[in-house]
Amino acid sequence: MKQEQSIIPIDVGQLIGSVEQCRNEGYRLAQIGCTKVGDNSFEVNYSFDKDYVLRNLRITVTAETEVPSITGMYWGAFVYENEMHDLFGIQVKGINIDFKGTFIQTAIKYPFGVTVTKGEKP
Amino acid sequence: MTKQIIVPFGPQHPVLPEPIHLDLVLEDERVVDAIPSIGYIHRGFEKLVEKREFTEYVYIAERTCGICSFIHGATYCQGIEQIMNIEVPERADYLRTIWSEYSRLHSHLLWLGCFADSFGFENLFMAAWRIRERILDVFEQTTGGRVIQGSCKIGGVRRDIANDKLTGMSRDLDSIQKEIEELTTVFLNDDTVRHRTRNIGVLSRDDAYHLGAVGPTARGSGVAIDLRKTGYGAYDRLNVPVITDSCGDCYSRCYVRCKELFTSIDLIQQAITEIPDGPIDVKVTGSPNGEYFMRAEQPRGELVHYLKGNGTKFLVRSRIRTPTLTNIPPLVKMLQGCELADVPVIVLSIDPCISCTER
Amino acid sequence: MTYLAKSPWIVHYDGSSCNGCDIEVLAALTPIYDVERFGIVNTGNPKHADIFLVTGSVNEKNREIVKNTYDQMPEPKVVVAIGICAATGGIFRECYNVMGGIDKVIPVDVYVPGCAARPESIIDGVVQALGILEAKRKAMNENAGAAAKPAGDAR
Amino acid sequence: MIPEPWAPVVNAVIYLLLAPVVGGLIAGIDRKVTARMQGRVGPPLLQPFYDVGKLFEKENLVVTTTQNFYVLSYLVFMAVSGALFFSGGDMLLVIFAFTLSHIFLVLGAYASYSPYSHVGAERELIQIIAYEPMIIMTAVGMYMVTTSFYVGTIVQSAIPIVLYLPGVFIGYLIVLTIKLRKSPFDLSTSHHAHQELVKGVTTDFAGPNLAKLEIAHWYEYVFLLGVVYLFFAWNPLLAIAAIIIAYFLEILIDNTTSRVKWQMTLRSAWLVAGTLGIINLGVLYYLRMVVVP
Amino acid sequence: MQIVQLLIYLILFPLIAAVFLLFAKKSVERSWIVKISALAIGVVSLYLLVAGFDKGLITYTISGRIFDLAMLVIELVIAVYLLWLGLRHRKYSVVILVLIQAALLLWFEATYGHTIVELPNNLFFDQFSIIMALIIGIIGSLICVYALGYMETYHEHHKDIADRRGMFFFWMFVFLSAMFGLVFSNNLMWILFFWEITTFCSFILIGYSQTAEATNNAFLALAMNMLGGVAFVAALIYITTIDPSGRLLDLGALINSGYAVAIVPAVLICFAGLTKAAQMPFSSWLVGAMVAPTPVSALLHSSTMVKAGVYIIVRFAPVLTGTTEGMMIAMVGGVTFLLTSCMAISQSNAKKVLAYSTIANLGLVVACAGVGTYNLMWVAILLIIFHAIAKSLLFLCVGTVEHRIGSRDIEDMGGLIERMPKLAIMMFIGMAGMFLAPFGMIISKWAAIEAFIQAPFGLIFIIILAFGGSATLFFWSKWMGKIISVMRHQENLESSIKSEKWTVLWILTGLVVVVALIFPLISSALIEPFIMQIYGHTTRLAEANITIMLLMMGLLIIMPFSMLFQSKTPKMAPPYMGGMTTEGGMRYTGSAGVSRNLVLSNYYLRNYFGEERLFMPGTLACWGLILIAFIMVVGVVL
Amino acid sequence: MGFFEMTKTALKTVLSRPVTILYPYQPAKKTSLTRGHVVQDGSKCISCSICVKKCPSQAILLNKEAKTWQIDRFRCVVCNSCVDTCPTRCLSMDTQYTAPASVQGVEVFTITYVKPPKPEKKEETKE
Repeated sequence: MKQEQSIIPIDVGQLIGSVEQCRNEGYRLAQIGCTKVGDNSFEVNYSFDKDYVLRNLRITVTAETEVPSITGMYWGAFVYENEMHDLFGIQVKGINIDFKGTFIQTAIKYPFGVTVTKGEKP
Repeated sequence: MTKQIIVPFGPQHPVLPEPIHLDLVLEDERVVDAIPSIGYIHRGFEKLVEKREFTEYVYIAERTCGICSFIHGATYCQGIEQIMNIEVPERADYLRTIWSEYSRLHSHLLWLGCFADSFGFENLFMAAWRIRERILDVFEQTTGGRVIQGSCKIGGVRRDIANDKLTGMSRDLDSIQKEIEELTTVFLNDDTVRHRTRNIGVLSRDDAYHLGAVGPTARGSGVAIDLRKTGYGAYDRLNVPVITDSCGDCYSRCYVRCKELFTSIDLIQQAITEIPDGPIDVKVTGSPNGEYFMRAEQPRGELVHYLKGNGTKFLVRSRIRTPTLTNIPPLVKMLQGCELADVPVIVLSIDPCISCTER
Repeated sequence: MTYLAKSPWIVHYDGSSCNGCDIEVLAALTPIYDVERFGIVNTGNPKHADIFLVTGSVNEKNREIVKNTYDQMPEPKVVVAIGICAATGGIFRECYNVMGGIDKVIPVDVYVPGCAARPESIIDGVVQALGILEAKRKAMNENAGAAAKPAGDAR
Repeated sequence: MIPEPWAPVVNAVIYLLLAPVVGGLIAGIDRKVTARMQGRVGPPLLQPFYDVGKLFEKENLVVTTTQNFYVLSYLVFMAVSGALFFSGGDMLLVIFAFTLSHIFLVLGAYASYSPYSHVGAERELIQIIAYEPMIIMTAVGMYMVTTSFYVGTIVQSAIPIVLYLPGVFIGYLIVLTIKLRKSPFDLSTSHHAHQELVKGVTTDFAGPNLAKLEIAHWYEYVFLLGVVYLFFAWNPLLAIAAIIIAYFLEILIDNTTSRVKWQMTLRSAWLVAGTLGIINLGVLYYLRMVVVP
Repeated sequence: MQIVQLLIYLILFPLIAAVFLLFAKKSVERSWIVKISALAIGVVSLYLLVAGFDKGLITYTISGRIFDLAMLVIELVIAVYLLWLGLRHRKYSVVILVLIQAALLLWFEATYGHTIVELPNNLFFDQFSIIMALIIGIIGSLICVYALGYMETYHEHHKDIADRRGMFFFWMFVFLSAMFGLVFSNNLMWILFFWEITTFCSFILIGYSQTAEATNNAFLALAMNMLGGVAFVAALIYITTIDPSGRLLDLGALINSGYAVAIVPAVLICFAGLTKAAQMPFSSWLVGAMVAPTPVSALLHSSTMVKAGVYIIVRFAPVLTGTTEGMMIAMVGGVTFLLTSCMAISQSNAKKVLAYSTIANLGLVVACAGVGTYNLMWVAILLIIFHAIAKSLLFLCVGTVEHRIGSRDIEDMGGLIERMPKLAIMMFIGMAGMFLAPFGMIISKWAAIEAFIQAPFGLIFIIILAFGGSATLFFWSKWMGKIISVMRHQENLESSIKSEKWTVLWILTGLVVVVALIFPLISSALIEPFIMQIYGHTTRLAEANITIMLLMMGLLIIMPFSMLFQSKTPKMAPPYMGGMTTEGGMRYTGSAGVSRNLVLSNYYLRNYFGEERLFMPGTLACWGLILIAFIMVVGVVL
Repeated sequence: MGFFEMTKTALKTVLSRPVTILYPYQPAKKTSLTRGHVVQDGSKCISCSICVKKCPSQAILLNKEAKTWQIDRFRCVVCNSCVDTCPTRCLSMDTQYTAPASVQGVEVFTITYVKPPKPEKKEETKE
């Protein structure tokens, strides 16, 4: 059985508005996750759930793009946003609890910012 | 005029089975500030998808966590199956469900033990773990592993359970149920336990929903989220009641888990009755191309495996969002204003699984 | 046999493990296995412990913790690395944040293999560690004697 | 209790020599029974002695050398208070010496300036203030029944003390739970480590220092159970049985309750024990002073 | 030399020294005057002990008409001055009280001035007086010497406060003189006069810094003490109303005159004593008085002046014995002891803790005296002695510490054992003296329990003592723990302390230990004869217990030497911090990468033992008790 | 809603026999499926190296020249993957777990398999 889910690509600029809309419609934040999709380019999925229907807002950013924080609408988003910063090197602006890179400390800075294929040492 | 005590709580701390650090700022024993710090277990194995074929990655996915190992493996497999449009044999679905529910039993019993330990009830801890051993025995008898089962694979399961064994398990569950009843009575009725759990770490329904609480943490606050209702595996063919409680304190979360033990036993019994005969796996060919957010109900709550493949044997991304990660913001809220003695109780009330959280 | 071998107290730290070995260590304390039969007590406090059980591998952030915990244990002490992650990094060996086994940070005396290591295996490992503990105590006493003597002579 | 001048001294010496043995055995039985209550086999009976022996074999690891002094003082004064008790001395004096020794323990914990010891020390102090009134009331109750504060006189009294002091006795049992560091009142340190405070007051003691603490606890056990004896002193056999039952009860309570918080500890000790004690003493006082003057 | 000469000398000599000090402008001159006078006073006090301990009660006749007049004039001058000050600072409660008192005095003088015959025994002297004289003469003069150095540093630290040291020492010595006068006077008129002088000294010295807070608290103290003063005057008027010849103004005669006559003045004067001893409804003035320079707190507000309050109650104890009024007064003391001990838990200001502890201990003395059996009387006197020594030591230590670390907050005294080892040990001994066996206060507590149990309704007090005593234990131990905790890398701050301060501190520390060691001697030489003379029988200490106490003290003294015999040097390790790395022992990097300093504070349990929680119930209860006492007195009058 | 809810259980437990398995004196708990350690039958190994490829934690090394098959017990996750995929069933899972050791080492098996006349060596593909 397939679970219902949709992916809506949006611009970074629309992010806050769209998230606000989700919040007003009574969605809860399920997760925020990033995927590296090309050199210096990342997809960020903001997943919202309501009645087991998953709505994903997708923005595509580069490491230089400053992504606005959605912690204003979803207080708990700081865990994901800190993770985004620590693992992918995506700059998030205005996190309510900013760990400044110490949320998940790694031996290599922004480990997911590089792609390693089999056989290579990270 | 505030007189503060700073207690570095963890990461090495006997009450915490897993390392998490809290900077506790106390006034007398009241916690005025509790800032968590994680990352002590971060391994970064999500990145191993770039080095391991997606079929082998099952072994890694199920080592996300040693407590709900099976569910991680199954969720990963189901995600890949969704991308690749593989129909899994019905018996495999049922077996996955049975093992998942055993995992839930195992996890909840383990949690009950640790929870009892967090408020200093050693005997209760021992009692819970004594019952848990019986669940582990079932695991070992059916999969060969006590905590890491390794019985799930893409396209089905690796081992079947003989039908007479299933009947034996069903009988066994009856006696386990009796023991669990005795155990949960203590958790739910004992005055000293209630003293330590009632009105401790209260999370309102609204907070629970908007801070992203999932699983028993959310259900204890009256938010009825249970991903089993989406009907993955064999859950669409079984009757899954959602247990909720409205108080939102540690007691409620404990209550939800206690009652879920019985739900799980009931689900296993249903599954054992209904399980059809047939093959347990299908052959998998090709590589996944596409993406899917596979969500499942782990003992701790909603688990999300986001998988993205590009048609090669190596996935582009596996992103595991575990329930504990999203339960951390509610935890931070709950810890404010509690007592030092409540800290372990509250921390454990969300059933933190740090090794999942940090991956 | 000295008292040391009859009363090994343990402290447990969970490194970057999947939690599997970790709960098996706890399971070893519970009624079915009951390591208290050997006088083993899970003190949870390095200052009281003789045996340091580590599960899981070492990563960037817990390296210091493992080392500090080890340093705070009074001599004689032994380290038991439980599970293959603690021995070599195991299946997560190639992860970017895994430095490898516990022996990268502190000397390990006994490795307990398994994924996850079974409680029986952990008991075996601890029993094996007792012998090493005893040897270490002898060495410590001899060293202390040797160190004290020249100082005494010098005066 | 032979009325020869050396009897008290002999008793004291016997206590000093035997109490650690008896106390250690009690601790061993305690651990064994606890294990059995949890469905386990449990450690050997002599395990506490092995533990202490082991601790003496270990290196002395300290945060500050002053810890050694406090621990030694704790041990010495604990032994002194017990010896005073068993030599038939003044109960109040015994209690004061007993308190003094605990203050040394608390100071030892403070000395290390470690967060866990510190909080442990604060909690230990809360415990002391929780049980202190009840212990004094116990002594006063004994006086009201036997008109003597001297243990030597009390023990020779043919009066069934416990019948006059049932409330005080129950109060004392509650306090005993605190003193034996048993759940629900094992706030400052507990026998099993899984506590928010690690090991509380004893966190930063290691090796021989910890061993001394342990021996001091043994002295303490014997002394505290000795007080239970006094309640039943008119019949030694009954007294021994009472001690065994009381101790078993403590173990059972330990195994059937969770740890409560300090507020609850203070409240239950001051309100429950206090009320029981006060009512009991009040009634006794009324009978003694007013009805039968 | 005749003893009476000694008494007069002790009363007058400080006065002369005071006058000299008023005119000594150079600090060197002042220093010498203070030191020499202190020595002279101390030596004479000691001589008084040697000369008079075996004499028993002796009374002396001083032809005193001229004195009476002088006293009245001085009192009126003070009243006018206070009136002016009260109006200036808009403290109308003070104005009203001054007016009432002055009016009563003038009316009294006008009505009875001619009827009162000259009392034969204006001065008297017994063992209790010796004890009080020793406290005043030795501890008081030591504090004055200490004040020399203290005030110098005080003005270095507080540049904004006008340097009025000449005046300061003037009043300190006037106060000493008044205290001697108070304890040697047998004439209630005289006692009242000296009583008012001490109130006035206290008022002036509390307000020394002339800040708004100091002034307010000075007036608070003044108002409350004047309330007592009014009651005192009322007592005098009542006495003379009964016997216009004023023969009962003789303290001894009054006490021996029996319940019916003595109880009314006794209650009134005890009420005055309660205000002076800062018992519960009036406890706030003593807490407020802590703004005064520390030697003032040590001298006036712990070891001597407030003792005058309990002194007078102890004097009246034989009258109170077995009466409901006495019980009520005792209960005020008991409630005060319990509640202020609890309140001390919630305080972190060292001087406030000391203040509350002082109030509590005075409460205990009041309770003992109020019940007033012979062995409780014994306890009360013992308490006065031990408390005076240990508390003055603690005050002086706190003062010294405050000047070195710039704070009088207990939390800032962490690790004092390293920063000021000698001082920390002194404080340690001082505190041990306050609550640990086998030091003084615990001996008294012990004796109190044994005494209360034989007294009517003593059980109430035993219970109060059990609970209050454990609260006492809590706040002292946590403070003690604070100073002895070893924080690493601290510099030594002791070098700048002046030698005269050291001398004073060492003497006091020695006294704490020595007095605890020789208290059986003190008891048999001074206290027991005194009790004997009043009650006809006296407390006897059990010899075995004394031996054990002495053994314990010996053990306590030799225990620290165990530190010298450590066979191997132990290995040092940082404290357990959950595995976190500590930098330099005190810092660690916590969550969010923030470097945190390890801060450990004591518990204050404000929600349970806070002033705001306990003060009102206590005040109400004590007012209630006092009211009952007054109602009963009114019943007697009618 | 009661005090001492645990009392019954505790008293029952104290009177019944402990559930403890006295492990070193009694045999360990085991089932026929228990995954203990992998053993290799050298006589059946065709050196196909599928096990090497399929091992998720690269614990197996095959040296075709030296004719050795070695396994690092301190890397092996005992997942049964090699056993499942071995075409000749030369690998099997023993129920006895690997004993603890003070030094890590690899366990070396010699391959004694003699190629049958028809040499067949094909590179295994993932499909």
